[in-house]
Amino acid sequence: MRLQYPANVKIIRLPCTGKIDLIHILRAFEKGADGVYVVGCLEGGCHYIGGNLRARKRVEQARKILDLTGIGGERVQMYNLSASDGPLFVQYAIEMNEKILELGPNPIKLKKDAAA
Amino acid sequence: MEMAYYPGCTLHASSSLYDVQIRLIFEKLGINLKEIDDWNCCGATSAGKVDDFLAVAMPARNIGIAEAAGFSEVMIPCSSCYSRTLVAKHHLIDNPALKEQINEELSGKIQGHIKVSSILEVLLARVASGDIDEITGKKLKGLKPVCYYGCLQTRFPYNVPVPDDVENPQGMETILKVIGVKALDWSYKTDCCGASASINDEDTAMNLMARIMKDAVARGANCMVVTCPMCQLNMDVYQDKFCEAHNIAERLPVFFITELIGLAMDISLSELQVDRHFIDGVALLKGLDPA
Amino acid sequence: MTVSVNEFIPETANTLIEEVMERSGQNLLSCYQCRRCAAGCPVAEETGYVTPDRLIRMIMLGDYENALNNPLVWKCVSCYTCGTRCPNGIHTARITETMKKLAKENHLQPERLKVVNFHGTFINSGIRWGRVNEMEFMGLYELKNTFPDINQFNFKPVIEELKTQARLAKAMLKKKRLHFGFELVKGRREIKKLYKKIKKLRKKL
Amino acid sequence: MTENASTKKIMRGAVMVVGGGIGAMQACLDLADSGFKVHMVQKDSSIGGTMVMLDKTFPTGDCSMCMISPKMVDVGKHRNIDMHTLAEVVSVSGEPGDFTVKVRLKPRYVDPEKCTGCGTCEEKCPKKVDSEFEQGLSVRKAIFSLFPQALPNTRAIDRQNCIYFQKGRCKVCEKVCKADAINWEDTGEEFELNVGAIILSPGLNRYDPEVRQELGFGRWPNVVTSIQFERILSASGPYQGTVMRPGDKKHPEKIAWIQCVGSRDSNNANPWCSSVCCMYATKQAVVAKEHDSSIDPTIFYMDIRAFGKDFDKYVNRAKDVHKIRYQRAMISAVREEPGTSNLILRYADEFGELKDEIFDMVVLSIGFEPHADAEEFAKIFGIALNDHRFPATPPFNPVETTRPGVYVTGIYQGPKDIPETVMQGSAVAGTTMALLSEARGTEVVVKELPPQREIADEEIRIGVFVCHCGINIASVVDVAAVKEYAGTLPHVVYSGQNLFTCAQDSMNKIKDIIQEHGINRLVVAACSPKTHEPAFMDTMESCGINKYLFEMANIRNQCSWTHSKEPDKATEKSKELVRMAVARVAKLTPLQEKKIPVIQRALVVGGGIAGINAALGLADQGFEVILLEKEESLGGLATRINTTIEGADVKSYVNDQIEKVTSHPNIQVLTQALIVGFSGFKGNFTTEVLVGPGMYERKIDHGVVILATGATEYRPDEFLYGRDDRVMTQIELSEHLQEKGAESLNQVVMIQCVGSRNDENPNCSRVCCQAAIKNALKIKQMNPKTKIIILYRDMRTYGLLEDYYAEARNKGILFFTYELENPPEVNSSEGDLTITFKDRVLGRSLKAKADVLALSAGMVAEDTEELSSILKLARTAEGFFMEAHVKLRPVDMATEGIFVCGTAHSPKLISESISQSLAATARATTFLSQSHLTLSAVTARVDPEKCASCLICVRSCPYEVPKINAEGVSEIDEALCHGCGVCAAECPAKAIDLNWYEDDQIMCKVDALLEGAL
Ligand SMILES: Cc1cc2nc3c(=O)[nH]c(=O)nc-3n(C[C@H](O)[C@H](O)[C@H](O)COP(=O)(O)OP(=O)(O)OC[C@H]3O[C@@H](n4cnc5c(N)ncnc54)[C@H](O)[C@@H]3O)c2cc1C
Ligand SMILES: Cc1cc2nc3c(=O)[nH]c(=O)nc-3n(C[C@H](O)[C@H](O)[C@H](O)COP(=O)(O)OP(=O)(O)OC[C@H]3O[C@@H](n4cnc5c(N)ncnc54)[C@H](O)[C@@H]3O)c2cc1C
Ligand code: SF4
Ligand code: SF4
Ligand code: SF4
Ligand code: SF4
Ligand code: SF4
Ligand code: SF4
Ligand code: SF4
Ligand code: SF4
Repeated sequence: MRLQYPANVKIIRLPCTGKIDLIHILRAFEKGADGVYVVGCLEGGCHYIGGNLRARKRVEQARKILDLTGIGGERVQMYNLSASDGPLFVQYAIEMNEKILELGPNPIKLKKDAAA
Repeated sequence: MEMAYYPGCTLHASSSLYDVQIRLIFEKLGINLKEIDDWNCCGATSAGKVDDFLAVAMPARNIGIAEAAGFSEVMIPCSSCYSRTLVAKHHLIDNPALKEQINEELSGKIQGHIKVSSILEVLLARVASGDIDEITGKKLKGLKPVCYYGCLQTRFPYNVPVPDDVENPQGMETILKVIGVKALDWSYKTDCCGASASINDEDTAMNLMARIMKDAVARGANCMVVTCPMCQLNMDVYQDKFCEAHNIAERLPVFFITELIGLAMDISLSELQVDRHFIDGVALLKGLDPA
Repeated sequence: MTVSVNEFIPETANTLIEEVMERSGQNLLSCYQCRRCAAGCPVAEETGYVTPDRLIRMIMLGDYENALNNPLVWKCVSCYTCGTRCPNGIHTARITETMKKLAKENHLQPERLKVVNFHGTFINSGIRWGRVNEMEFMGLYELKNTFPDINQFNFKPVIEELKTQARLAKAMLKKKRLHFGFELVKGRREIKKLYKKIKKLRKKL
Repeated sequence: MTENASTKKIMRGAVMVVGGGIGAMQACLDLADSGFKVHMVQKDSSIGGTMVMLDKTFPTGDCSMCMISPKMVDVGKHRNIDMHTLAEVVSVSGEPGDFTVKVRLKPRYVDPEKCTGCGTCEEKCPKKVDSEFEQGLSVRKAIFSLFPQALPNTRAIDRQNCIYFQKGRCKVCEKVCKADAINWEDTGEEFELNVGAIILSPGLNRYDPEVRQELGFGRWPNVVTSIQFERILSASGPYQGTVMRPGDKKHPEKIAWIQCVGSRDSNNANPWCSSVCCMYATKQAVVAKEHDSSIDPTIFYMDIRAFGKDFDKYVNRAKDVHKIRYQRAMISAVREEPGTSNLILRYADEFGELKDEIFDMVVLSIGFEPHADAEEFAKIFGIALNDHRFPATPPFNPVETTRPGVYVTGIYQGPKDIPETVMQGSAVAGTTMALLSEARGTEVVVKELPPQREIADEEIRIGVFVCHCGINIASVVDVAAVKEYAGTLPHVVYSGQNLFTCAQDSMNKIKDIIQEHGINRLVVAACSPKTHEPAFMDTMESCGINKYLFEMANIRNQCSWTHSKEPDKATEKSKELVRMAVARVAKLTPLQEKKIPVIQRALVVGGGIAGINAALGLADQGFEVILLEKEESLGGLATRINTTIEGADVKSYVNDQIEKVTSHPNIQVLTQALIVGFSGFKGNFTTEVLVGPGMYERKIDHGVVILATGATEYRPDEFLYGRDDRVMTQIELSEHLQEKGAESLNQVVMIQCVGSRNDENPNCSRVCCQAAIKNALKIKQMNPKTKIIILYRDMRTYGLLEDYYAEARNKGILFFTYELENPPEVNSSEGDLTITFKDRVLGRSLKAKADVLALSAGMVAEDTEELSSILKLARTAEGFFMEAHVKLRPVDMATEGIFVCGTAHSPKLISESISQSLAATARATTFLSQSHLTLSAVTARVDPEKCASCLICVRSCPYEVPKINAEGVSEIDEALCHGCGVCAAECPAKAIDLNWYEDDQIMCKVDALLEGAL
C-alpha cells in the first residue's frame, strides 16, 4: 500500500513485544530519543498468547519512571494493531509523531545543550 | 417472411389500436403476419382459475390450427395470451396422453413444435439482424420512459424456457436503444398491475398500480412503454383514478412499444392512432426533438 | 390475538394436503417457511393476515375452513411472483386457483363473489362464442355481480356499481376503445366438445 | 530396490496437489515435512485461494492475511515443494503409486527466473483493468501480481488486456524492467511429472448473484456480494478498510445481509447449504461495526447455521454485545429508492406483518458451487461426481474418490470453513502417506552443507549489500550514498550494491565476495526480513558461515515506500537503519540448532472411531502404535449408531476397524487403561499407564500423542425424560426402531437442541439435527403412515445434508420452530403424551399427541479433567480440548507433538471424526517420519549463576517451560521453548537471555540509532 508516515520513526524488531524490557525503553531515552512506542498484535491476538499484555505493563512502568525523572511518561506509548492494518500503523505513527512534536525534545537533550 | 399471428380478444376490441400499429410496423419490417384462421380465446388467466383442462385446451386449438397451416412461428402480442399459449404448448409436450385426447376433437392437430413468440422476441430478432436500425429514420430524443413488462411476460406457472431475464428483462430497453431512446432503470418493471383485478377487485388493483406509478414518477420518467395490452389499458384507463386516490400529481402516457417504433419509422401519429390513449401522449411525442 | 390451542389431527391434515397437492400440481410439503413469498406478494397488504406461506401452512395443518375461504384465495392476481422466487418452486397462484375450485365444489359462499363471477363469465363467454366479446362479457358480469343485491331489493350498490362501470364505458367509448362488434368462432364447437369430454372423464374418476 | 524391481509395482515418493488454497497448502506442507516431494499445480498466478481475499476470519477475528502469509512463505521456501503457477493438468495416466501427469503452463510473458517481483513494471504499465482480486471494486494493471503479498511474486501479463498484445505498441513494461524479465515470445509449456498420488483441492466457485436480478446485484450499485464486502472491510482493500458504498462512497449506516443467496434454493440456484455464510455474515457485521460504530447491521436469514466449535458463542456475542439484529425472514426482491440509491427491503416479520425497511447498503451472502468446468475437470482425473457435481466420496473416508490414488480435500470435497479445510488438508496428506509410505524419502532433496567455518578467533569482518530493488528503492533512496556510508562504519570490510540482491546471480556474487573478502557477518539493506531473510541465511550457510550472523535493514518498506515523497529523509533514514544493522550484526554470535532424536512410536488415547483410525493410519505407515482405551472394549460411541444418514452401515464398519487394529502387527491395544503420569517433550514423551483389570503399571516411551477421548450423549432431565418411557433420546429411538420397528408409531414428535444452545451449554452439538432427520426418515421408510413433527430452533443440516432436510419435508415430516424462551410443553396425563407448541407461521398454539417423543440430546465432552491436568492440556469451558490455533492448527495442541481428533475436539459426525483422525496421523507423521527434530536456535537460556530462584519466569512463560531444577535454579528446556522472550524480559535478576535477541544485541541498535543525538 506504501502509505506515508513520518520519516523520523524508526523500527527495532523483536520476536514479540513480550520481549521488550524496561531497560530497552529507558536506554533509548537515556541516549536522547524523544519518544518510544511499542507496536504489538491486537490484544487477544498475540502469537505467543499474552506477550503484548506484558509489554503493556512494562510500558506503564516505563511511563511512571519517566514521569518521576521528569522526562514525561507521555513519551512512551503502546499500540495494538493487526499486521495487515497498514493504515492504522500510519495513523499511530502520525499520532505519536505529533504528540512528540508537541512535547518537544527530550529534556535530557535540553540539559546537555544548556550545559554546553 | 410469413408468420402466424394471434391477436387475441383484446386486440380485436379495446386495444385494436395495438393491432393496427403491429400490422403497420410489421409490414415495414417485411414480415407478413397471417392471423390464425378462426382462432379462439386463449382463456387468459381465468381459465386456470375455473378449469385446468380448459386452460390447456383453449390455446391448444389455436396451436393446432397454426401448425396445420404449416407455420413455424406464431407471434402473440398480449402477454396473457402468450403466457397461456406457451405454457399450454409445454404442457402438451410433457404430457403426450393429454395431447392425444385433445387432438381427437380437433380438426387442426397439435404437434407441439411451433415456436411461440412474444412480440418482443420477434422484434429483438429484427434488432439483432439490424433490420430495425435500417428502417427507422428518426431517433426519438427527449423521451424518458420506464419499460413496464408486467408479470406475465417473464413469469410462468410452469417450467418453460424464458427468453429474457426473468427479473430484469431487457428486451424493450434493447429495442428502444436502437431507436435512440434510453430507458430508465426502475424497481417495478415486472410487478403486477392487477390485471383482471381492476374489474373485480378494484381497490387492490388501484393500490398495485399506484405503487408502480410512484416509482416511475420518482425515477423521473415522462412515459411508460409496454407490450401487453392489459397492462396498457389498466395503467392508462385507471391512471386518473389511482393517482387521485394516492395523491400522485403526475400523469404518464402509457405507450405501446409499437407506437414508438412506428414513429421512428416515420409513420404518422394519426395512422398509429396514438390519440386513443386516455392519458394523452400526443403532445409529448409531438414535442420530441426530431433529430 | 388470543391464542387458542388447536389440536393437530394428522388424518384431517393429510386429506386436505393430498388433494391440494394433486390438483394444483404444487409440492406444498417442500415449503420451509422462509416467507419469501409473503414478502413478494403484491396483494399481501390487501389480504390481511393471509400470505402465501400462511395459506400453505393452513393447508398443511388441515385447517379446511380458513384454507378454503380467505382473502388471498380471492385476491391473488396470479402474478406468479411467489412461485418464481420460491426456493422450493411452489406456485401459490396454482394453489389459490385450486382453492377457488374446491370452494365452489364445496358450495362455500365465496368471500369475493365478483372474482368468481368475473372468471366464470369470462370463460363462459370464451366457450360460448369462442372469443370474449368485451361488451357482452361486461354486461353479463355486471348482471351477475348485481344479482344478489337485486334479489334483495338493495338497489343502492347496484346503481353505484353500474354508474362506475358506465363512466368507464363512456370514457372507453370516447377513445374508441369499446367495441360493439361481435365475434364468433366457427370452430367453437370443438372446445365445447372438449369441455364436455373432460367433464365426463372427471365424473368417471 | 531389489532385483525383481521390474515386476514389482513402482511406488513414487512424489505427490501432485492441484489447487493453491489453504487446503492444498496444508496438504503440501504435511507431505513435504514427512519425506515426500510435492508438486503444486495452481491455476492462478499466485497461491492463496479464497482465504487471501478475506479480511478477518470467524470465530477468532484474526486477520486472514496475517495467518495465511507465513504459511505461504513456508510453502514457497520449502525445498520439497515445487510450485507450478498459471498451470493446469491436461491429462493423467497410470495407477496408484505411479501416475504420469501432463501439466500445461500458460504463458506468463515474464521470465520467473529473472523477475524479482520488484513491481516497477506494474507501476508504470498504462493499462488499467478491473481487479479480479478486488472483485471489480478497484483496478489493477495489464502486468500484475494478484495481490501485494502474491507468491510467487513474479508478475504476469494479461494478454487480453495488454495494449501491446492487442494493438501492437506499448512495451512500457519491457523498458522499465531492469531485470530484463519480459518475454514476449513466451508460449507456455507442457511437461510431464511422475507422481505416486494426486490430491485435488481446486476449491469451489462462488455463486454469481447476477443471474437472479431480483436481488439487484449488478443493477443497484449499493448491493454488493459478501466477497466484495470482505474487500471493503480489508485494510489493504480498495477503500483501505473504510466501509463505503460503491455507488457514491458514502458511509452506510443501515446495512442488511441477505443469507442463502444461491444456496438452499432448488428452484433457482443450488439446493445445498454453503455452510460458511451464516458465520461470515455474522463476522462481517461485527467487524463492520468495529470499524464504524454508527453501522447498524441486520441479518436476514432462515436458519442460523452456527454449528462449528464455539460458533454459537460467537453468534450470541454478536447479538448481545455487538447488537447485531437477526431477522428471520427472506427477502423476495431488493428495490432501489429513487434519488437516494438506498435499498428497500420488504419482509414478513416474526408475526407475519409486512415491513418495508430502507437500508443504505445490502450484502448478499453468496454461497459456493462447483466450478463451471467441474465435469471436464473430473474427467481429466477419472473421478466420478455426485448429483450435485461434487466429487463422489465414501462416507467413511471423505477424502477418497472413485479412483484409487486420487484424493480430494478442502471445499472442493464439500462446503466447509477454514479450520475444517485445514483439517482435511492434513487428512488427505495422511491418507496419501499411507498409500506411499514405502516410497517415503525417495524423491526429496536433502540439503548438503559445507562444514561451518570456525570464526571465534577471526576479527569481525562485516559485508554490507545495499539493494536497488530495481527502482523500488533506488528511485527514492540514494543507494550509492548509503553504500558509501556503510563502508565507513566500524568492522565493515566490504560494501556493495546490487540491482536485485535476491536474484539468483546476485546470490552467487555474494558468495564469491564473502569468500574473497573473508567476510564473517552479513548485512543486507533491502526489503522485508519476513519474506527474504531465509533465502539470505541459506546463502550464508552454503558458504559455511553460521546463518545467525546476519541482519537485514528493511530500507524498502521502511524508507523508500513509506517516505517516497521525502527522498532526502528516506536516504538519511536508510543510513541509520544500516548503521543499526551493522552495530547489531557485530554483536551476534554463532548459534547452533540442536537436533534431538525422535522415538518413532505413537500413543493414541481413546479407542473410538477416531482413535482406531488414527492408530491404523500410523501403523499402516509402519510406525509402532500403542492404543489406550479406558473401557473394556473398543469402538466408543459409534457402536451405538446403526447407520449414517447416507445409509452406510456403521456397525459393520466399526467391527471391521476393530478387527484391523487388534490384529495389526504394529498396534498394541491396551484396554481398561488409565494414564497416571506423563513427562517429556516432542519426540520424547514418557507416559505411565495402569492397565486393568490387574492394574499393572506400564511405562511407554513415545514420540507423539494423539488424543481421541471422544464425547457422550447428554442425559436430559427436561421434557419428562426418565419419567415417561415414551420420552427417549435420538440414540435410544434408533435402538427402539432397530428392535421394535415403527409399526406402532402413529405420531412421533421430536424436540431439537435438548441440552445444547442454552445457558449451561451454549454450543451446538452439530450432529443432532441430522440425527433427528435420519431417524425420522427411517420411521417414514418403515411406516409411511407415521406422522412426524420436528420442533427445532434452527435446522442445521449444513452442506449437502440439506438434501435430507428437503427429503424429510417432501415425505411429509412437519417442522415447527420454537424459541429458547418459549420451549414446547410436554404433558403426560390419562395415558396421553401431549406436546403443546406454537406455530410461528400462523401464530397459533398447537397440540399434538405422541407415541414417542424423541429428544435430540446434545453432545457433552468426555470427562477428561484428570487427563488434561496430567498432560497439561487446555480445554474449553465445556471440556473439549483446545487446539493450538482455531484456524490454522485445528489438530495440533499447544504442546508440540500432541494432537487431537474426533469428538474430543468438538462435536462432529463420524465422517468428520475420521477425517480429523487422518489429519492427526499426518501431523504426527511430520514428527515420526524424522529420525531427529531440528530445534530453533532462538530459545531462552538461564545463567544459573545469576538466577535468584524467584519463580517469576516459571509463572510468566506462556508455555510453562522454565522449571526449577535439582540445583534449585531455573532451567529452560530448549526443546520446549518457543522463543518469545517473555521470561527474559520478566527476570528481575537478568539471568535469562534470549538467543539472537540478547539485551546488548537489542540495545546496540538503540545506541547506534541515537548516536550523536545528545
Ligand atoms: C465471503 C467469504 C467469507 C469467508 N469467511 C470465512 C471465515 O471468516 N472463516 C472461515 O473459516 N472461512 C471463511 N470462508 C470460507 C473459506 O474461504 C474456505 O473455507 C477456504 O478458503 C477453502 O479453502 P480451499 O483451499 O478448499 O479452496 P480455495 O481457497 O478456494 O482454493 C482453491 C484454489 O484452487 C485453484 N484452482 C481452481 N481450479 C483449479 C484448477 N483447475 N487447477 C489448478 N488450480 C485450481 C484456485 O485458483 C484456488 O487458488 C469464507 C468464504 C467466503 C466466500
Ligand atoms: C447423540 C449422538 C448422535 C450421533 N449421531 C451420529 C450420526 O447419526 N451420524 C454420525 O456420523 N455421527 C453421529 N454421532 C457422532 C459420532 O458418534 C462421533 O463422531 C464418533 O463416534 C466420534 O468418535 P470418537 O472416536 O471421536 O469418540 P468416541 O466414540 O466417544 O470414542 C472415545 C473413546 O475414548 C475412550 N476414552 C475416553 N477417555 C479416555 C481416557 N482418559 N483414556 C482412555 N480412553 C478414553 C472412550 O471410552 C471411548 O471409547 C453422534 C453422536 C452423538 C453424541
Ligand atoms: S417462498 Fe416457498 S418455501 Fe418460502 S415460505 Fe413461501 S412457499 Fe414456503
Ligand atoms: S401469484 Fe398470487 S399469491 Fe403469488 S405473489 Fe402473485 S398475487 Fe401473491
Ligand atoms: S523484475 Fe520487476 S519490473 Fe521486471 S517483470 Fe519482475 S516485477 Fe516487473
Ligand atoms: S506492454 Fe504496456 S500494457 Fe502491456 S503489460 Fe507492458 S506496460 Fe502494460
Ligand atoms: S443456511 Fe447455509 S447457505 Fe444459508 S446462509 Fe447459512 S450457511 Fe449459508
Ligand atoms: S439440534 Fe443439535 S445440531 Fe441442531 S441446532 Fe440444536 S444443538 Fe445444533
Ligand atoms: S526469573 Fe530469573 S531469577 Fe527468577 S527464577 Fe527465573 S531465571 Fe531465576
Ligand atoms: S522464551 Fe518464551 S517460551 Fe521460551 S521459556 Fe521464555 S517465556 Fe517460555
